[in-house]
Amino acid sequence: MTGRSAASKTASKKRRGRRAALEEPSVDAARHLETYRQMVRIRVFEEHANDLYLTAKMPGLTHMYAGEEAVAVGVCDALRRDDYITSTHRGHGHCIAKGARLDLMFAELLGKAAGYNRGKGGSMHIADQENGNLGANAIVGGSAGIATGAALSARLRGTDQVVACFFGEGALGQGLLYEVMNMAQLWKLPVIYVCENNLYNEYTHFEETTAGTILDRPRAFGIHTAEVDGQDVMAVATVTAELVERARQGEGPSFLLAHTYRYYGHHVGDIQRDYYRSKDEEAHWRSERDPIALYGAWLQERDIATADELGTIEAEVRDEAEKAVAFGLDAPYPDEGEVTLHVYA
Amino acid sequence: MTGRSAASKTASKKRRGRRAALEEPSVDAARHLETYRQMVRIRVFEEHANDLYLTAKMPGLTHMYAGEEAVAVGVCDALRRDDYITSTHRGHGHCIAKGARLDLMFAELLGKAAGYNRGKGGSMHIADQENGNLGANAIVGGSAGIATGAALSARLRGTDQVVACFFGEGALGQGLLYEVMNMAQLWKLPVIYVCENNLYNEYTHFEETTAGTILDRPRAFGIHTAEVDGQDVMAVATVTAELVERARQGEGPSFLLAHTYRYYGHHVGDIQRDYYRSKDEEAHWRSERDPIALYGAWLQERDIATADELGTIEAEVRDEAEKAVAFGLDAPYPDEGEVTLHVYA
Amino acid sequence: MSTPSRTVEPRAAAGVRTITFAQAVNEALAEEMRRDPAVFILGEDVAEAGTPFKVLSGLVDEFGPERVRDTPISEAGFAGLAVGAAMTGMRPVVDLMFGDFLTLVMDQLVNQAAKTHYMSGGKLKVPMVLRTTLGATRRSAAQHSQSLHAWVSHVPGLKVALPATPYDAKGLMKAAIRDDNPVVIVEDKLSFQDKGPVPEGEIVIPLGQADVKREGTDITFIATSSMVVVALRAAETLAAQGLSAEVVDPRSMVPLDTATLVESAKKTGRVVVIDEGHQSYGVSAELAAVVADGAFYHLDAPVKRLGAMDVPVPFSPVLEDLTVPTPEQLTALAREMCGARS
Amino acid sequence: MSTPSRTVEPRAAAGVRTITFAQAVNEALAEEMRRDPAVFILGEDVAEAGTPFKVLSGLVDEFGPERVRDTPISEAGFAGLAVGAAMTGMRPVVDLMFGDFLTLVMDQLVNQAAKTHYMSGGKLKVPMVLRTTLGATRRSAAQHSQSLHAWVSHVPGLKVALPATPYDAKGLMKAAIRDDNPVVIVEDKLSFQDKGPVPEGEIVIPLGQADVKREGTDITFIATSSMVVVALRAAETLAAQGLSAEVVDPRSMVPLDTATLVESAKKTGRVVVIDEGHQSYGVSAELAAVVADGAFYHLDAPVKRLGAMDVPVPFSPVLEDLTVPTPEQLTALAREMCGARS
Ligand SMILES: Cc1ncc(C[n+]2csc(CCOP(=O)(O)OP(=O)(O)O)c2C)c(N)n1
Ligand SMILES: Cc1ncc(C[n+]2csc(CCOP(=O)(O)OP(=O)(O)O)c2C)c(N)n1
Ligand SMILES: [Mg+2]
Ligand SMILES: [Mg+2]
Repeated sequence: MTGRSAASKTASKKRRGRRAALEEPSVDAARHLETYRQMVRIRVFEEHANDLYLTAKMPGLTHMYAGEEAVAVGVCDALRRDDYITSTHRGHGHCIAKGARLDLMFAELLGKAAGYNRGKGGSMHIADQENGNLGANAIVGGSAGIATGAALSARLRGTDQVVACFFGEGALGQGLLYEVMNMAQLWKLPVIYVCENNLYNEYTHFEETTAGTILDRPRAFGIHTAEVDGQDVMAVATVTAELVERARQGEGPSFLLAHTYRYYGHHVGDIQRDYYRSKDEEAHWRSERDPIALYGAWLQERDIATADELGTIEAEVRDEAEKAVAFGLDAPYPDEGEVTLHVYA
Repeated sequence: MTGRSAASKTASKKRRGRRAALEEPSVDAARHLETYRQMVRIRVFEEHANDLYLTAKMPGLTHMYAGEEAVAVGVCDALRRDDYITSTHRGHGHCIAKGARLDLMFAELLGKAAGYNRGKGGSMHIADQENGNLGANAIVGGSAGIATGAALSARLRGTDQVVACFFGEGALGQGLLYEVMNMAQLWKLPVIYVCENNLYNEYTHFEETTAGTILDRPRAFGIHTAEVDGQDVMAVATVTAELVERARQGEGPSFLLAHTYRYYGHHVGDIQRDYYRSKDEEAHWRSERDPIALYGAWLQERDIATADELGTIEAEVRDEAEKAVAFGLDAPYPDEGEVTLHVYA
Repeated sequence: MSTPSRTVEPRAAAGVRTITFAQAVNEALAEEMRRDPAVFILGEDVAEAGTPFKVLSGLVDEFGPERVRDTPISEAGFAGLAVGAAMTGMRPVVDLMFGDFLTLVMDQLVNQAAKTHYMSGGKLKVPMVLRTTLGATRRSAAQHSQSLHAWVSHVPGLKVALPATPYDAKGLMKAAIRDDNPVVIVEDKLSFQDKGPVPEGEIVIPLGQADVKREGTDITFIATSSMVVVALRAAETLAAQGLSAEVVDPRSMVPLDTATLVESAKKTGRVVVIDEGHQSYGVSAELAAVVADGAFYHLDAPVKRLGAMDVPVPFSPVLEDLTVPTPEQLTALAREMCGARS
Repeated sequence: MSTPSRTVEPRAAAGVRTITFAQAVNEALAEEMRRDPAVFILGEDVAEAGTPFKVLSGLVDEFGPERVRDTPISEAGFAGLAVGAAMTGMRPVVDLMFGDFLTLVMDQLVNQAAKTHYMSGGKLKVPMVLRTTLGATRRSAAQHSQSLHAWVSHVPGLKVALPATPYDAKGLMKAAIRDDNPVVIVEDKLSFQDKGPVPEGEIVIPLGQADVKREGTDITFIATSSMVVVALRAAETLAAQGLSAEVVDPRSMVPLDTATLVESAKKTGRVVVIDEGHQSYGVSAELAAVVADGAFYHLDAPVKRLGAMDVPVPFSPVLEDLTVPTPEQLTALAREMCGARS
């Protein structure tokens, strides 16, 4: 049903073709390393988030993006800062990829006033307006309307902004998605629906919840589609760049299906999970399909970076993340008076 | 976008093939005349309903099915009495086709206690449980879940009942439809989604509200589809019989797209309508595509009935309808005490 | 039993025209769309058709189909689009044909629009208006007759206005469009052809200001939307019988002008709350509770409520008319509360 | 400020086990599914996963995946399926993971399930149960913490039950499944691990019977769901201070046992209604209005309400805990109402 390997091959071919054509290798190299760093930042962020939960320092629970880094980073690589994204309950990766600071994110996850949402949103509602992140959403599929409306707004305001709407394959169960895809195509709105198929809706394999073929759904509305190996960040970036270009040119919406995998449980507390997915499957993805390892190897193969350079990036990120956690832990909670603030603008 | 004429040709060919194979011409003739009568009953019913409205005898407003008779009658021709249908705001045709009595229907439209729903439902909620009509619905697309649930119920109860879910093409805008089509296909439920494309969502042409190609929508869920000339009652009956057979055999849901037209306005009060559809278009459908005239001619061509016989049927129906109207007008209103009855079972 | 005619007594004055409720709404929208290019309308058949109620007729001619935008029959979808558009610089006005369809947009309205400002710690805002209807006795049966404003009134982050006159319809709509929050405006679908005095020029009625529609001393009627005219009629009847009823229209459920309601209750000592939502768990409960608490030591009788009956709205006219409070019922109740015998 | 522990005082007796709220619900479902083959469950991750709250664990092993049916993430869709299944001979129990998702099923629940029996003139019925949750202080933020039972309580044709103890959870669930109407059962998601006494064997608690959870003479606490334990704790504290509080749990909002509430109010003369829904336009308004009316001539103080604050539920623990009524707040309010000075 997934056609993953075929898609992956096509995407890889395209990617090589396009990247080879880039003109300034030094600029290109810096950008590659930045892309690498962004993926590592997400990975390390999630390690800390998991740790904070397991040591009972973080309130509530949270959904880890580790394993899916190439999707968020690849997509956001193709966006401008003033483009918008909407995100999901599994939203840390999108937030970081779109340009957020780790310290303000940890502060948010810890419910502190310094957080992106002053501690009022938490993991499932983190938003970063300055970088165009309209927010994570705890309603599955809940941001499909918002993303499409932001695209309508871009058109009405006469800008060439584009919107990327992230959602998991579970959101294909929500009728809202079909309602808004129809309008997006009717009105040729600049929105890219990014379906992150990590194989599971919570504790159920998506094949048990998804009839037919995923890409036939957007196609039924006449929406342009693409499929990509979500573990290959360059492939994601390349195909997204094409979709963004179409959208900016007024050619309308598109739907990108990215095949990916989450390393952790559905949420941090989902630890006994063999009843719905095997340890072998997890091990396979981690060892053979890790987006950071794959990209790191690719960068080394082409002499864009050495192992040492990549190690330095990771060390820098670990340092950044540790400071960010410390910042979050030390930051004060909001004043009690904040509870009644911001109900109304 | 519609591909109507192609579909019509294919359906006609199939129909001739199948009908020719029927063994007992006398039984067959009787059935044909019954089918004809049902269409005439709908047409005449609607004439009276319109009249009752225009003479201010009928409360509220109502949506006329005239012009679309072949869809309801063709579909219900292929159903058993214990099969279910769900219907729409434009539901008189479905109700009659599934076996309802005109007198109890008029009583309902007039808000009388003798009506199918004791006057509590009216035109938009008319239901006839004994004949398997689970009810008209004033929420566009609102019965898609009910129909699919009735199909699930049939399977859980171990019967071979089938459900036909009628809706207008406007209901393609409702996300619910996609949610339930997905489940119907996943669970191979015996439900037939009957999309009556009469070209208009209220006062807007469906092409302004419908991106892509209609049949690609069910197909995206892997649902079997068929397309038919909704003015050709035999074509509708024949193709529906195939879909019903599939459903009874456990082969799952299907989607039938029927191309049709409503003769009156969106509702009885929609009289000035040239701003959204031309008088020429209306005239064309009435004169060239009338399902009753087409079927009448077909019956005469093949010597199944004479013009006189058809005239007699119409006269009988007119008589039945007049008595039914009189019954409805004479019938008493419900007692005031009924207002608090049936809130709870 | 017959439906009361719906024309509110005009309070005519110089420079004041008499226009319909529908015209007042139409004017408010047109003026705001002229003033602010961010304002646009979306919904089903809002453009050429001007909605089935014809309230928006003509707007598409002036503002074009991009700003008066016909949508597919996708209430959740276009409500969601409005939220996203509002978050990014626009001021959408969503037209939701029947209040009964609130059922379809609750997630976008409640989980998205209402909470975004708060959840984002004040960073994002959602300046949108959702216009919809309430009211029975139109013979539209159970799925096209509900008055569901209690639901949205219960949701922090939403504001909720219920105009009862053309004047209020215009002034509240203009305030709602300028408000930086999601505002739900619920209009009585039977009032669109009612006429009332509306001055030329700018009218903006701040949300949260009750209006004393008639002064009185013996009893207070707190009436919303379609029930304001019922209360005024009852007050007239009572006046002829020597009883002086005050009619207070809160005009918005959120914010609620508690002070004006309690003040009137303290003055008269007797209160009936009249609202067309189902009585149980309706807004009449909140209004009654607020007044019974705030004016406790001044009340001569328990606060009474008249809401719609707790039954789905029946189609049959003889039944439907029983479900909505009437001036006759209110008059009788008021007389009983004031100790007058009939 | 900390969340009160949620274990209701056990009233132990012979043949009575102490089980969790989750076990009580699970038992009720298992017993009814054994008794009646028409009963089946559908919802997200109800089968192997037994729901994220693990309340349904094990049921799929006994009844199989046809009767404990995992669905796609399509709340409106599967609620709709339940309506159709219920109309045609089945008795579905819909599992709606979070009460916040009521937003997604309102049309199927309100326009379809609730009205079908009435609209059909009594011909069709919809015997279905919708189980969902309420309650904040779980650090789940604004879209997973709401207590929206006021909405469904406002809808004629629906019954609404709010069990507060394992005993009530079992008995109300069994009654709901046997009821021929659509019944919404809202469970406090923080109570699933709370323990309480539940006798072996059949328990069916008729909907519409309030339960006096503690007798008292000075003041009445009318408390729902999660707030019952808050009221009981406050009553204990007050008892130590010489004030006797009665705790009445209506157990179902619809039908409402008005008589028991009013009787208690008449006896004590002072009433506080405590509920975890937002206070404004919440069920606390209806309960307060009913009591203020019914016991008017017996009240020594205005009926007071303690609901959740009228704010979206904030994530930060320090803020979230402020939004829900606590035993301390209730104790202070009760002392003030009884004229005791602290
Ligand atoms: C409307 C809605 N239904 C159910 C849930 C509970 N829930 C949270 S995440 C989730 C699974 C989502 O799966 P998917 O969309 O594939 O995203 P993933 O978690 O795999 O990233 C569910 C069912 C929810 N948050 N919102
Ligand atoms: C959910 C919902 N939205 C809007 C309406 C108002 N409405 C009634 S009929 C109709 C048009 C339906 O078009 P279609 O489905 O094609 O059916 P037709 O009237 O053509 O038979 C609309 C918009 C409604 N009843 N329900
Ligand atoms: Mg997934
Ligand atoms: Mg149509």
